[in-house]
Amino acid sequence: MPILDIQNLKTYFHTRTGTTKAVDDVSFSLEKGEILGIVGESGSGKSVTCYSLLGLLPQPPAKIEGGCVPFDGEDLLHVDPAIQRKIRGKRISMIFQDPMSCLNPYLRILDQVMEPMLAHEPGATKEQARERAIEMLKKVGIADAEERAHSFPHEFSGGMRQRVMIAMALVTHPDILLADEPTTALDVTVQARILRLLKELRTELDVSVIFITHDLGVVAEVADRVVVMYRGKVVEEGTVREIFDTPKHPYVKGLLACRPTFQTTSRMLPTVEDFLEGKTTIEVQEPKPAEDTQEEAPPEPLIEVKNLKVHFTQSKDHQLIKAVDDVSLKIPKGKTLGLVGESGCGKTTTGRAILQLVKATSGQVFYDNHDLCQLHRDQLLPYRKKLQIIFQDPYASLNPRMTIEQALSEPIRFHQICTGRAETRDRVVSLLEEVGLSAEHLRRYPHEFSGGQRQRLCVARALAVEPEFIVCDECVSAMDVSIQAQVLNLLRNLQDSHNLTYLFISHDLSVVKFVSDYVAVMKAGKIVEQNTAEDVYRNPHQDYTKELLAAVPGEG
Amino acid sequence: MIRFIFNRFLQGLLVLFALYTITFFLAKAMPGEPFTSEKNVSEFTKQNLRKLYGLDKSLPEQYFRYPYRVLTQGDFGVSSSKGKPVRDIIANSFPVSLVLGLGALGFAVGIGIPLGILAAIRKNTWVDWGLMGFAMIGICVPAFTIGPLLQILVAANVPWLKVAGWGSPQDFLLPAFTLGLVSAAYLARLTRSGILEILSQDFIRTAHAKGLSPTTVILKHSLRGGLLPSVAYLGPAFAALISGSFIVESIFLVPGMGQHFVNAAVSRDEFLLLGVSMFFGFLIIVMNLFSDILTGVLDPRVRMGKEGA
Amino acid sequence: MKTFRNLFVITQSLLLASILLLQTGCEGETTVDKATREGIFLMGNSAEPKDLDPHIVSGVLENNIISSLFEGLVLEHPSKDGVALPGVAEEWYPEDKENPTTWIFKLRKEAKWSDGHPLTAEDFLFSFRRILTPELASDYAFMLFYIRDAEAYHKSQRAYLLCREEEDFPVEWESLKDVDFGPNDEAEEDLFNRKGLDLLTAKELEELIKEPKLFEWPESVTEEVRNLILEKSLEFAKSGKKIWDLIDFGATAPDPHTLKVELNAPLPFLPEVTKHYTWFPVPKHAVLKHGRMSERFTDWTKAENLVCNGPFVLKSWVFNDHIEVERNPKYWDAENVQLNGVRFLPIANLFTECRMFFNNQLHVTYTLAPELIEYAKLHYAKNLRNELYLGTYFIRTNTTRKPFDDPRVRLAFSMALDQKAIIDNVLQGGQKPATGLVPAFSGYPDANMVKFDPEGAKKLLAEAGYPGGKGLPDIEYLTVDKETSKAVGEAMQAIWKEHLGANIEIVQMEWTSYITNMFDLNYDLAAGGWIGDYMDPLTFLDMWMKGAGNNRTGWSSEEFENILKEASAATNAKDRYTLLSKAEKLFLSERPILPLYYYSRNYLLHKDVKNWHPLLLDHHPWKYVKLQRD
Amino acid sequence: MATAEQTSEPQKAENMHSAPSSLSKDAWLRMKKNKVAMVSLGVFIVMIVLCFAMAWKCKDPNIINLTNKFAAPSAEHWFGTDALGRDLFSRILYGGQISMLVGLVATFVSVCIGVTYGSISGFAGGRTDAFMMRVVDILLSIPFLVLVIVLQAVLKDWSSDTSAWFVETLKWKKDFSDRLTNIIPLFFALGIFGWLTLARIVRAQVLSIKEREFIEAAHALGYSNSRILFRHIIPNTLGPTVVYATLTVPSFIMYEATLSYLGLGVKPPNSSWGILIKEGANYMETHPELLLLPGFFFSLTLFALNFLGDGLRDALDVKASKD
Repeated sequence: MPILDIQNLKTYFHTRTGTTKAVDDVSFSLEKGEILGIVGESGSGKSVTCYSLLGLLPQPPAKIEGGCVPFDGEDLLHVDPAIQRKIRGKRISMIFQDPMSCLNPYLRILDQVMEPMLAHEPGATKEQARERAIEMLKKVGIADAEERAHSFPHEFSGGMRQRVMIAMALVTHPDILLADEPTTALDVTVQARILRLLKELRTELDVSVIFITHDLGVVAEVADRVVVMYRGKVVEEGTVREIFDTPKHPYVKGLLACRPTFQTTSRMLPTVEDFLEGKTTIEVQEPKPAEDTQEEAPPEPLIEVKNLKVHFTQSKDHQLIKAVDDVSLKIPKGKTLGLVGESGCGKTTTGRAILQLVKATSGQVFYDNHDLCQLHRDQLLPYRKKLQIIFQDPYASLNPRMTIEQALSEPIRFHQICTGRAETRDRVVSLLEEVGLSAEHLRRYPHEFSGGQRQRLCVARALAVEPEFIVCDECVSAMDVSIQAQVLNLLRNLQDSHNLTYLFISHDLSVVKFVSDYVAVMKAGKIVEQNTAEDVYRNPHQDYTKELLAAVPGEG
Repeated sequence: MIRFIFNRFLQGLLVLFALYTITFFLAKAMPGEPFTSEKNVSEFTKQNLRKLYGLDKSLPEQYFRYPYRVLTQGDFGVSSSKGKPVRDIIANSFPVSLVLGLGALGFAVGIGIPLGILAAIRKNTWVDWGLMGFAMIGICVPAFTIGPLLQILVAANVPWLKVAGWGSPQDFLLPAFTLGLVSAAYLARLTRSGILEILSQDFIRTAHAKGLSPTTVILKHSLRGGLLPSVAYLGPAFAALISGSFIVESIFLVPGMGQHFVNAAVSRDEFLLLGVSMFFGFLIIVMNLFSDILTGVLDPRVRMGKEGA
Repeated sequence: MKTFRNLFVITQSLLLASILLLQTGCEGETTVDKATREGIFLMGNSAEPKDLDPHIVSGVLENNIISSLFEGLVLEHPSKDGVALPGVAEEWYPEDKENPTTWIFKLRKEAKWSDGHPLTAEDFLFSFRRILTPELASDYAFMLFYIRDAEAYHKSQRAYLLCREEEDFPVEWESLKDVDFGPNDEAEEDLFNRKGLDLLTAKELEELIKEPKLFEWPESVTEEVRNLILEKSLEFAKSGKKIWDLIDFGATAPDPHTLKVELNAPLPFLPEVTKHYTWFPVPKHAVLKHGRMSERFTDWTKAENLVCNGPFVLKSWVFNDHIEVERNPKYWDAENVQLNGVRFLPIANLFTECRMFFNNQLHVTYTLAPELIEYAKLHYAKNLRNELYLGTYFIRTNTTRKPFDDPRVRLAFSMALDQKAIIDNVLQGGQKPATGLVPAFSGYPDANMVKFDPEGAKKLLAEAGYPGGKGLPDIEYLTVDKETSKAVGEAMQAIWKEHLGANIEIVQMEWTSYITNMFDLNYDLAAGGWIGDYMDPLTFLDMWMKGAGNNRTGWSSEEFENILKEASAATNAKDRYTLLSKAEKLFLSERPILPLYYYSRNYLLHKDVKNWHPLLLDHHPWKYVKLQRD
Repeated sequence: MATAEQTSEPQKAENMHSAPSSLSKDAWLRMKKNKVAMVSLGVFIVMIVLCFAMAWKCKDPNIINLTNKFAAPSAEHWFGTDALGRDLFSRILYGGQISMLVGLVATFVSVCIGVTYGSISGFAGGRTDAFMMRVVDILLSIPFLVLVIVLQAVLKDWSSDTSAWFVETLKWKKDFSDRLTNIIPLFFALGIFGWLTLARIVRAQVLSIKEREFIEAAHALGYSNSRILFRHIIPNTLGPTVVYATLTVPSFIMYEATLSYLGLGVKPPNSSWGILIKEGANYMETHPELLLLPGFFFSLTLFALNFLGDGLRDALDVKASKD
């Protein structure tokens, strides 16, 4: 008998602009002791489903329009809020995606972990709660739990925080754990450890888990059974094997296909749209027979970085932080160098130092045989338009108060690429068309676009000044796979048509493998391995590289 | 931490010195002098008076003499209008202002913050609009209207409340309320927006997911962060409250410090003016520092570095 | 949400509960009830006194306190103006009734200071010398200038004192009045004129003799006189002697209980003058215990140190909060003192003061805000006091500037001033329209020269070349930052516009700026007024002499000054009044000021207060005031 | 919780048809949906029309009729008369001209200074920032009254001289140029102090905005510092600025009364709301209408302004426009 049985759940959002059917007639069940993966892209309604179960949606605008979820003799969807509170955190716990923002920054770890127990077990003394909290923190793998429990969340790393979240969720020994994208924001190696921990805890504590994620690799790694959601509906349900080996729904097929893996060799990715449009055979461009030339003589480097060092002094404790420590790189013209490493390894700082956005402590950055580090602010101006950057968060990197036309025409005017009003406008329109948008978007603001469109806009802005070199800083990391595929295809196209050179910074090894000609692996400010992409992935030399590759979910 | 305080202390000294310079020359630029009187005071007497207060000396000499005497002898000069050492005047009136200011702060915090929280909970309802309208009244209606109204409507009808005067413990109620009202209004607005900001954060969802009651969520999880803007406001505001208010002191006959700012300026009482201005500057510096430290206490992230990650 | 609202309710009710807790322990008796029962008089006294040293202060509010602590030679009568009762002096008389230049005061033998120390004539001599000492820089020292050589001492008139002994001094001393013996602040920076000849040190005098250009003499002074003065001054300065040794001071003590005062000129009303606190004795032994004679603000006036001789002694002085005095058991007439004590409250805010009275917190207010007169008339008619006061409110004109350099314009503006309308509608305090400069005195003729006559005013203005106000420049009316001053200004603005077609611009300033601008003659019209210092018309007239501290109109008249001089020599009171009246009429015919009204005092007095009678100077002798519940 | 992605693509496209062309137009469209803000705007416009257009049709506010003081409301005098028998209604309307002008212009001036100063301070950071903020500390502690007295002395002759110049050279009406030159010194006094707190608020905003990626993108595009500051940072600080600015309007209006009494502002017999309230408060016991009527106009305008400010903030916040 399933421990949780969701029947015909309907959750709609009523806003001024209309009604969104976020969850539309969804039914599935969770068996005792299993890990059920819910897969879907953002907006598919997978998170809203879970929030509906716990009554965590703000009402209005959300409204549960129908369905029932019997649990322990009550209907979870229509239960008195006070009783629901007793279930929440006691019988059903939840962990969230971003452990950074989901832990209260103002309270100590211990207080937060103790809190559910104090709230739900009226008889428990503070001392008991403390003991249990420490025990649980130990169980999730926090060393020196007694001491570290008195720290604040910001003193923990991301992985540690997620462990704290798990400890907090399990401290009351719940029957069900809802895990909403718990590993998405983590590095691959950390992600692997957390997934392992979850599996262990499931058996140890006998808890059933609903695991929500957009990452098919993760699901393959952790789940027993999978539910795939698309636009508020369940499109497919089955065991992991069934879903991965014999997907039935075109959406699921597309989802599986558009994800770059180590095995992908094509230059372009199929997109989900192709599948939804009913194309049965997916035509992707064959890889160019370029490998020969590559191996013979790598073309002239466009960018050469020599012994780059960036050091910071922390303002409070005056500690020297070597963010980038003696890095040397060569990026051939028209090629892509992938820079991989875990968060905090200095890959982002390297990218910014190349663009002179961060002042280098020492070392040189040559572009066309000019050392950019030596140039004065004014002298740098002509190079600014040759070197551009695309950031991870396309929303944060667009000025929210500028229309697209303003945002795109500003660099064009500023660098005097076009002078006339009409001329500028034509150029903006052609840029938009180039990235797959159209002239009707000119007057919109960034927030009116979806994530993928926004990233296209960022690409368009970078292209506006006709650069030769673009740093792509985690530029697809926050995206769903289907959109990721579109953006990656766009970058590819542009590289071919404009002969662009990329520095592709990412923590996602599959994506890097897909886009890069060369790969450099970074750890703690240093490059540990650097070679052609094929060589690095097939034949890693360093232990660290091997560890990274092994941790990639779904590739083991 | 110690280094931070030390740094700010040094900056504070520079601020005080700059403040002294400006106040000194402004005081000199005012028309008239301490001995300007409608009485028939002869030029001869005035010269003797100037000699008495050292005002006959050259401007640079006077400029350096004051800080020299303050630093070496702790001598802040004698007030020409009150005939007492400035140090004694401040020592006499500051404790009164402190009590009044603390009372005002009590009212401000006791009224402003609960109202702000309530408005935040009932965001965009009539409760919210009503409370914010009430706050607006607090900001709009000046002390010289509220004070007399309280005297006429409250003090005149409550036997144990006096219209004005200072001495019995209940005397601080009306002036403190009058003084604190504006701050209460500001605090209500700041608390409201601060809490709303925090309530939209992810960790509030976590707290709900734990099954905590709404009260606990508000009090334990959102109040601390939601109060940060209020704390930043309270630093300088508290300095202003405890350094007194001319209007409130005049209406309620409170022997506080605020009246000296006005009286010293009007009677060209240079030393008293310098004394109270420097004291106020000192309070501002200390309170700003204090509010920065308190922000650190409330927000552990600020203590360590700028941001956690 | 519900729990939250509860929390809110709880905090609020806690607050209320704490307030209610305070309520217990307060009986139903009002502050005034209690004070009346205890015999403590509660007085609104406008502001914190500058000091309690009679030689330092210069205000009315200080007088209220000081007159409870100290007693002068004679005492005010509780109900009659211009009548002197025995104070420290048992009896007093001029040596020559016809020519009252020398006065004898017989001091009572039992007079004592509050610490038991006997009070003798020596204390008076010390006090006179102290207030006149230049270093003490008392604002009010001029009140003693009637005494022979007092002025010369206070102003350190070295040259005069040295030269008057010289029998064969070549010229009349009078002819040297333009010499800068005293300081001249308009002189150039590097000249000794700025400091004043009499104040130069020996070193400076030597320098001056070497380099005569350092001092500018009037042309008329001969070389011989110049050298003589310089020589004598230098000789004296070198000798190290003090000015005090040079003078022949008019006050002496033939025996410890007799004070003899010789004056510069006959002064029939000297006892009136001695009622002023500048003439009060201060305890020599106590003053010297806490500092030098000429030191200001020493500790002798502190509550724990103050020694005095009046009906009360200082009980407590809480800065800016209150001053309380209590019975002085050593006072010679202690058994006739009616009150047990007086509490003076420095209430600057007029409205607060009245509301405190309405709330039974005061026995008497210092004044009554004009805005509240209507309310007081309605609800507190029995308490409302409206008394004539020895003062005149007027508008100064700047006679050095167009258009008020023309007396016809001044007269026209004065005649167009509808005094009654302003009094009745703006001030409402029962003031009397000013018919002259000097308020009504018994025996002194009313000048009766100022009248409202708009037609005459128009005519005069036309004569002066401004028919219907045409050609009149914009006129700046200077006044202070008070609501009433502004209202009066606005009313006059409208009246002058209506009757004369004049454009008045009202300029409000805070007090010191206003005084400074007025003193610098930087105005066209300026609000002003004068409260008499003593019961004599002269207190209103001598301020208009050239260079007198309070003239500030730029107006002067030789003739006016000659009449005043003549009057000061008059021995007969009636002749004197006639002369003074003549001077007043002359002054009014030129109209350098536009009299508006004679002051009245409006205040609230509790019914428990007895023996409190209307007095022109409003100095109520404390020992007679009584509190009694009917 | 409804994440940015939740609204699906097709719905967006529908909204796009009426795509506005600028931030202000866009903000206006959003504000039209906010009822409270629109009512406030209505009230505010009525006030402006009353004070600036209707006032000329009313009685002369300065005509004194000493025998008809404190008259009750009548057809002749809608709100009755004041202590000198002047028509209260037209005094309130004429006073409103001054007060609104002072409140809005002084706020505008202080917003200009405060935003520029605060954003430069926050943008520059480091020692420049510390220095600029300490300057604010100093200005905050300067005794206000002393400065006003000095200003009054310095500017005393300035305003009449300037007024005379306007009349002679530019042939302005004397009355008008007098009123203008009288209130200009007021802006000096208010301008010196009004911007201090605002500068602190803006600075705090800038500190967080300058870390955002679009600023880094702007740097990468090689924009000059001033361009980044004025085109990219300042527009994003507008929300809190607007709210704070509306909160300061009442204090500016009340300060005007105090300053006028010190001779730095409106010259009698002209009036302003601040002065009317200040003087009306003195008649609280006997003629409360002298306080209540101008107080009502004053509060109503400020309420309207305040809710308008809130609405404006929401309207300017392009992100919040979704729900």
